[in-house]
Amino acid sequence: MDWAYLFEISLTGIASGGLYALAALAFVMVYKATRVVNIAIGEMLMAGGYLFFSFAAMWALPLWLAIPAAVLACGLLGAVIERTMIRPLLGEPPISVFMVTVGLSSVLIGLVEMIWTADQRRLPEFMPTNPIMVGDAFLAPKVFWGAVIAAVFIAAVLLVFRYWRGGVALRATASDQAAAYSVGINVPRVFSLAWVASAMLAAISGIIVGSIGGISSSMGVFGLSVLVVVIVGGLDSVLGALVGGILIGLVEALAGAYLGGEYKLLATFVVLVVILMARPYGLFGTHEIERL
Amino acid sequence: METTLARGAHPTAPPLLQVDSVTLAFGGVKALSGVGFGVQPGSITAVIGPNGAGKTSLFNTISGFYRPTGGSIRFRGQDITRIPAPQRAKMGLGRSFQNIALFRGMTVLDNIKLGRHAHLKTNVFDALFYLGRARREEAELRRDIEERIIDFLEIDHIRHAPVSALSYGLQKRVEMARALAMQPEILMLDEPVAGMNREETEDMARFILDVRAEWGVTVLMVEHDMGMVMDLSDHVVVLNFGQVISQGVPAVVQADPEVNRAYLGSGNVDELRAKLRAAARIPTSAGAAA
Amino acid sequence: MRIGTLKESYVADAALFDSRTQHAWLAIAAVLLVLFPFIASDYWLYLACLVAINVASATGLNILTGYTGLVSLGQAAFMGLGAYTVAILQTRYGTPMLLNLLAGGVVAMLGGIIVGIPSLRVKGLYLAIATIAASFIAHFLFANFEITGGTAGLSLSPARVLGMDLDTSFRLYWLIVPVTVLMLLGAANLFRTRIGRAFIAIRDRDISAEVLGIALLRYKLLSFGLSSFYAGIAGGLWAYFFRVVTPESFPLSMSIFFLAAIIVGGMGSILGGILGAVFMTMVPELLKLLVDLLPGGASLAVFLSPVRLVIFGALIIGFLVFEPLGLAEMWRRMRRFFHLWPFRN
Amino acid sequence: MTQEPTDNVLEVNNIEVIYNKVVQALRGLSLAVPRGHIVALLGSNGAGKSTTLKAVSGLLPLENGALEAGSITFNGQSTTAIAPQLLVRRGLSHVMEGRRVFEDLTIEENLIASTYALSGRESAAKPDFDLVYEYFPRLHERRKGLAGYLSGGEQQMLAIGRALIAQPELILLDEPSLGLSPKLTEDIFGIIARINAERGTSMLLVEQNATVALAVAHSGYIMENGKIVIDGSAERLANDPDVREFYLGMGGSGEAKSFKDIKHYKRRKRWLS
Amino acid sequence: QGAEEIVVGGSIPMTGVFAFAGVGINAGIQDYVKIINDAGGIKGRKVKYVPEDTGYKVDVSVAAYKKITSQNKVNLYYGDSTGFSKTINPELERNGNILMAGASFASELNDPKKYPNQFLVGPDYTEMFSILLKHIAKEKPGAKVAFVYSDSEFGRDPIEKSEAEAKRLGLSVPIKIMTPAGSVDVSTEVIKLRRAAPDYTIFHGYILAPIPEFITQGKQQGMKSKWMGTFWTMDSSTVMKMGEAGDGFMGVMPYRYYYDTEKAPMLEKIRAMRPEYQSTAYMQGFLAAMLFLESAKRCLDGNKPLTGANLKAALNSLKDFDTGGLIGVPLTITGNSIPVGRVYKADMKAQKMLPASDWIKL
Ligand SMILES: Nc1ncnc2c1ncn2[C@@H]1O[C@H](COP(=O)(O)OP(=O)(O)OP(=O)(O)O)[C@@H](O)[C@H]1O
Ligand SMILES: Nc1ncnc2c1ncn2[C@@H]1O[C@H](COP(=O)(O)OP(=O)(O)OP(=O)(O)O)[C@@H](O)[C@H]1O
Ligand SMILES: [Mg+2]
Ligand SMILES: [Mg+2]
Repeated sequence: MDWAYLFEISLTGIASGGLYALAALAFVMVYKATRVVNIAIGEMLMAGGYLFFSFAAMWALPLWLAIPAAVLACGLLGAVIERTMIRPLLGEPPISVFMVTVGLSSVLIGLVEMIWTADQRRLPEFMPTNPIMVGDAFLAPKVFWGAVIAAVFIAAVLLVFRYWRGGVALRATASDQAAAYSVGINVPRVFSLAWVASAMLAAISGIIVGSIGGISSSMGVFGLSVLVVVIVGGLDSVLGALVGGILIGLVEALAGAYLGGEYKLLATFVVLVVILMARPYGLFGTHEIERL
Repeated sequence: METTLARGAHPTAPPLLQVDSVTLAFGGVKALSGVGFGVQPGSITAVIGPNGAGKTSLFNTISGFYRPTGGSIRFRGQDITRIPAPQRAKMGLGRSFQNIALFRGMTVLDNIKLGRHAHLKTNVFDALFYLGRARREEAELRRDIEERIIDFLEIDHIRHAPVSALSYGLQKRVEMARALAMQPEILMLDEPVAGMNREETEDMARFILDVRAEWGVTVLMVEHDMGMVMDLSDHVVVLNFGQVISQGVPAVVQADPEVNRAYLGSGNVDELRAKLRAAARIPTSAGAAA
Repeated sequence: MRIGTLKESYVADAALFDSRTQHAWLAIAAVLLVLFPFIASDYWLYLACLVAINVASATGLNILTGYTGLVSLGQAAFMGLGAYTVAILQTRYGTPMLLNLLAGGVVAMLGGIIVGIPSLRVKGLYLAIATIAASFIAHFLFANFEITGGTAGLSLSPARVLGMDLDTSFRLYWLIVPVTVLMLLGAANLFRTRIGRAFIAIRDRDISAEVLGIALLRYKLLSFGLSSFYAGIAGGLWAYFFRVVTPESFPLSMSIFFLAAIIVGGMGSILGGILGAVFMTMVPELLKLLVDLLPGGASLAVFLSPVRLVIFGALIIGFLVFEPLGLAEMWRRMRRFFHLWPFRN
Repeated sequence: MTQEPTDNVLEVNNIEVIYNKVVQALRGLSLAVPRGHIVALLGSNGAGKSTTLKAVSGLLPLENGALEAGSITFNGQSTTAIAPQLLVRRGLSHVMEGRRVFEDLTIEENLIASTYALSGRESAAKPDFDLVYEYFPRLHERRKGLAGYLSGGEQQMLAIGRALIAQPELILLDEPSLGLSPKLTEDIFGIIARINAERGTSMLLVEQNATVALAVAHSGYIMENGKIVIDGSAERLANDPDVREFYLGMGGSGEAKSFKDIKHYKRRKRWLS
Repeated sequence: QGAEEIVVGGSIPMTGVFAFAGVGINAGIQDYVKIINDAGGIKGRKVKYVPEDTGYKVDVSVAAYKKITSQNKVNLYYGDSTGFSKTINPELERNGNILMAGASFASELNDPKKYPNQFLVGPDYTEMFSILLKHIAKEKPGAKVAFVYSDSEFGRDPIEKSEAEAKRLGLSVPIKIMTPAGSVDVSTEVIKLRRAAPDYTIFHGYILAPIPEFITQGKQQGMKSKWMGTFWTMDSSTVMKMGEAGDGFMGVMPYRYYYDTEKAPMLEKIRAMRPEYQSTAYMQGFLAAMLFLESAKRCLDGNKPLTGANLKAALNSLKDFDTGGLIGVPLTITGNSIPVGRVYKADMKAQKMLPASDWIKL
């Protein structure tokens, strides 16, 4: 057994799991408040990546301006999506809303191809390029810094949910919209907030992911891994997003290293199924209360 | 089986349903502990008790939705404790639900037909081709339901309506119809008249009496309407904190001081009104002090 | 009560098509289906076959998702199982076509039943995403085995029936459309019986269904099995139609396509499955025709192509926002409007 | 606070409600709730009682219902243009039919969620959880537990408790006794009366148990088929022969009827003629 | 009869993952057809080009084929993917009147027996590898060559045969890394690659991502490998997007680049028609059209009807055919492919791809 190799691989896996976790967090925000499974999460990332690309590469804004601008613009996009597509479906079955997000992903891809064409593009380099060495193990700097940023945001969100009553409002809305109205919660606001926050997180995540792998109109497939992560962690759990992200990152890395690339997805899905059989609501998801 | 037959000679018939020291726990919460009672064939037996006493849990245990952590349930002398729920339905345990559990995507008629599910024999091939058995069976079922159940419960005008558009009272009646379609030997009704006014309650009471009289079905019900429970039942079982605290004929139970304390309250409007007036006079500061 | 639906017996009341108007419409549809191949161009015939295959598969998914409430994103994988089974039997053993199709259905059904096993514990969207696993596992199997031809896949010779090669859309039409019609009838029949009712009950409230006498696991697996049997047959038809199967022929996006079809069409309605599959298959083509009509033609096409993606997505969204019950509901409303038109009795 | 007995906190005039653009549930219904009073609204299943309350609190659109005609004023202001959550913040709380607690939240979190009703209130009152726990000690015991696992009665307490947090001027109560034991029904109604007496909170009370409803109410309305058919003081209603027969279950001579002797045919209600 | 149009149909991926190429291909075919028509067509017959967008989906692509063929008497057809080429092949054989080429360079299609009415507009993927390996063997005999490829039909296509070819040329293949489709983060793979310490790394089955990340991380980890790619990666604008990482990136290219100044009259024509840069996909489409119409011309010259077999025979009759410099050497097409190519190398300062070898013929 080559322990150094194992260590290096695991380290990388954990760090890249951080990227999953951040995108998963964006997903969880929306689910937690609105019970919407946003299958277009990958495309939201893409939108964030392209907005950043426009601001930084096409309009040549400085980075400290381009990043917040992209994040805000993406937040605005989230607000528009919520207002035009999600809110009209308040009270419809979750599967309908799920399908709306399928339509959304098609719209977003089309828009990206219209505005920026279908070419693959590279984002400007903005992260430190000095390799990160942990002992003898090498960690790609972008992945490392991406993971650090992800960790900061997840910690922030965890704190917010712990100490801010808005977290309760979010969950209350998800639990029963009519009842939420009846206790004075501004349900439409909660919806907007959740989508805006989610879109902003997606933008950050998209900028990081895009700066590693480039951006293209098919970048949305990243969303698939994110779905696996949130299912493993539990659809409505912030902590689950973190743990699930790291777990899936690790599994992918180990499967890729020891079994080969074709086993990466297979391994993650096997892990997914095994975890679901043992815990049907993911590692930390809320159990549905079933009483006759 | 032999013991049942042997005891058949006794003046009281052997119970149709026998619950023996049944215990049920959810994590730390003990919903039932050592519950035991019998239901005589042809009787109307009521289970009453404060909210959270475990009545619905008891029903769920009898119909097989929950596995008891201890004790046994015997039906027609046979131990059914380990038999899965669908099988029990087939054996003749029919029931309705406290929080209406109609299938909202089906019409009233289909909901009722569904009750018969366990007694039908159509398999997938019959169903796909809809020949022979499937066709005959469906026609037969349809006639039976129309003539025996829908007419009986006076719901012919709504048979094709989707259940979601019905008012609460009618939904309760459809629930009862579905339970009857299960061809039960024992009909378990969980709060059949909750949410009904006096007039509708009277209608339901009449149905329950008629079901027993005309079909010979044994009734086991949970109900909080004391007027109805006391008037209709032959036997009343009182649960509190998952334990039977009293049982017997209505008059006995009604006289039990513990039942009165835990469950019944005053029951008298004038008394209640006086109490309310008294309550209303409590000074406002009491709230602030606590 | 509407005129034209007055029933004389319970049997008539339970019939699939209950009014004379409906019978007339049905007869017209049947005649059209028979005449169609003789008047349509190769292009429209091709689309008709493709639509029919998609209708069959969408109907299968509708049984599972629309009627039983188990959302699945594995339909394409089951189609793949059917298609590969047919391809292997056809290329290796040269067994007769109908047998191959049936085998394709059965293999897919077994796959479906295996995938369905977690459904007793895993519910709702958790289950939906777990079924994505089926897609990937199937893809892995297809891509990495000798018998499936690896990434290059398998090429089939045309199906032979009575000494005739089914190698044109015209000939395949006479295989694909009747099979699809049969499967549709089967599905419609299913929901007149206790099995269909049990599925709907499970969708509406599975735990109470259990207490009412429905063995949950059995029926959930049955639904998975039936649905993937449909997918398997559709996949088999697909294999005979395209005559090449590769691991990339049945991507996840195809599963999403079917889900979209039944949702746009109307879940829990046979008609909805049909309308949805027709709609989803035809809209991209119709949008292209529309672009062709615009002045500028080919050069405009380059620019307008992504616009089509946007319109396609917007249509899905629009439908759900304005008509969440789907095309079938719109159809019903229209029918109520003209309910006897034009056949008065 | 100036309290004039003729001052109505809620007035509903001639409203019509249609569900799904087809089902008409209310046909020109009018009623008023005088400030500081408990007003009972009785009626058979499907009469439109819950619909009336939803129309007042603005929750109709969530169920595809629409207020097609008529007006509703709360404290003299028309409510039709006010978002439901803002109505709550102005002091109109609705305890919905079927309890509707947030099942995935603990009892305490249910109450916290309710504090949103206080935001934007000028009086900037602090949420008073102790008040709720004082009325309902049982809730205090289980405050860390998930609301979904409470028994029916406890959930009802929580629903009323949630409304109390909002420090409302008017509470709309939809069948608070549904599924509660006789004793608990009495207790809850005792508390309703106490809240009314101690805090001057007005209430519009929908209830099937006419006996207890008329015991606490100052006045009442009886509705059928989307319209009011009788109204008057609680005493007057309790003495109306039809009310006695159909709502209170008393025979012609005033004694309680037994359920065992119910006839298969029925006397027609006079208000239906 | 003489005035009847010659029809070139096309399933072109103008949307979807392959749109970047489809747009160029479309323009290339269009331009060459225009050149011919402006010159009066072929023996007086005008050429009509009928494209249809496919979104790079096989079923849509087949629908496009059916639509175009049922509305036109098609002689030549451009297909968008390997899947399509394989799916449509029986139909082509049945139809018998069409010669087809396409965007696929799949080795499987390079088989005149199985695909008699099709050809590849360049070397197949295995041949591309062979050209690269030949170059490597000459530059550094006995070198270690790593293959990095995507888990797709496209990616896996040449790997097995090329490994054998490398052995034959005295090279070693210490590691083959397959990456799952759509993977973003490749750090684990880079670690694996670094440990194998190859002299050369050939990427295949990608357009751009994740190549730049591979190279960047590889360089950061001190790898000394040279980096190479195959046709679809090698468009100038694609390589230039790699930024710093792309400097020195090499790969096989069967055509000249738009801006090549070597003697190429056709390139000058193209530059005159389109003053801005045109991609290698454009060249591919342009050349496909050129070969299509050359075959048609030869058939008509020989008074043969335009059938698939005749067209293909005409194509195979090309001896030392001059492409106007699009390909640097005269063409002779014996089978289904054109096994010629040249290694180019990226020069980031000049923002150009510069030749790094002679034209290599297999
Ligand atoms: N699935 C469950 N998980 C945890 N606790 C449960 C569950 N079901 C019931 N309980 C608990 O068991 C106890 C008994 O509940 P049950 O519903 O049987 O009461 P009940 O007598 O029917 O009351 P009610 O009259 O209000 O309907 C309650 O304390 C309840 O919280
Ligand atoms: N969401 C809805 N969609 C369609 N119709 C509805 C809806 N809600 C209520 N209705 C109809 O409106 C009428 C009035 O219903 P409502 O719920 O107001 O009655 P209710 O008086 O509260 O009855 P109950 O005592 O049974 O609660 C009924 O006929 C009912 O069928
Ligand atoms: Mg109960
Ligand atoms: Mg109501």
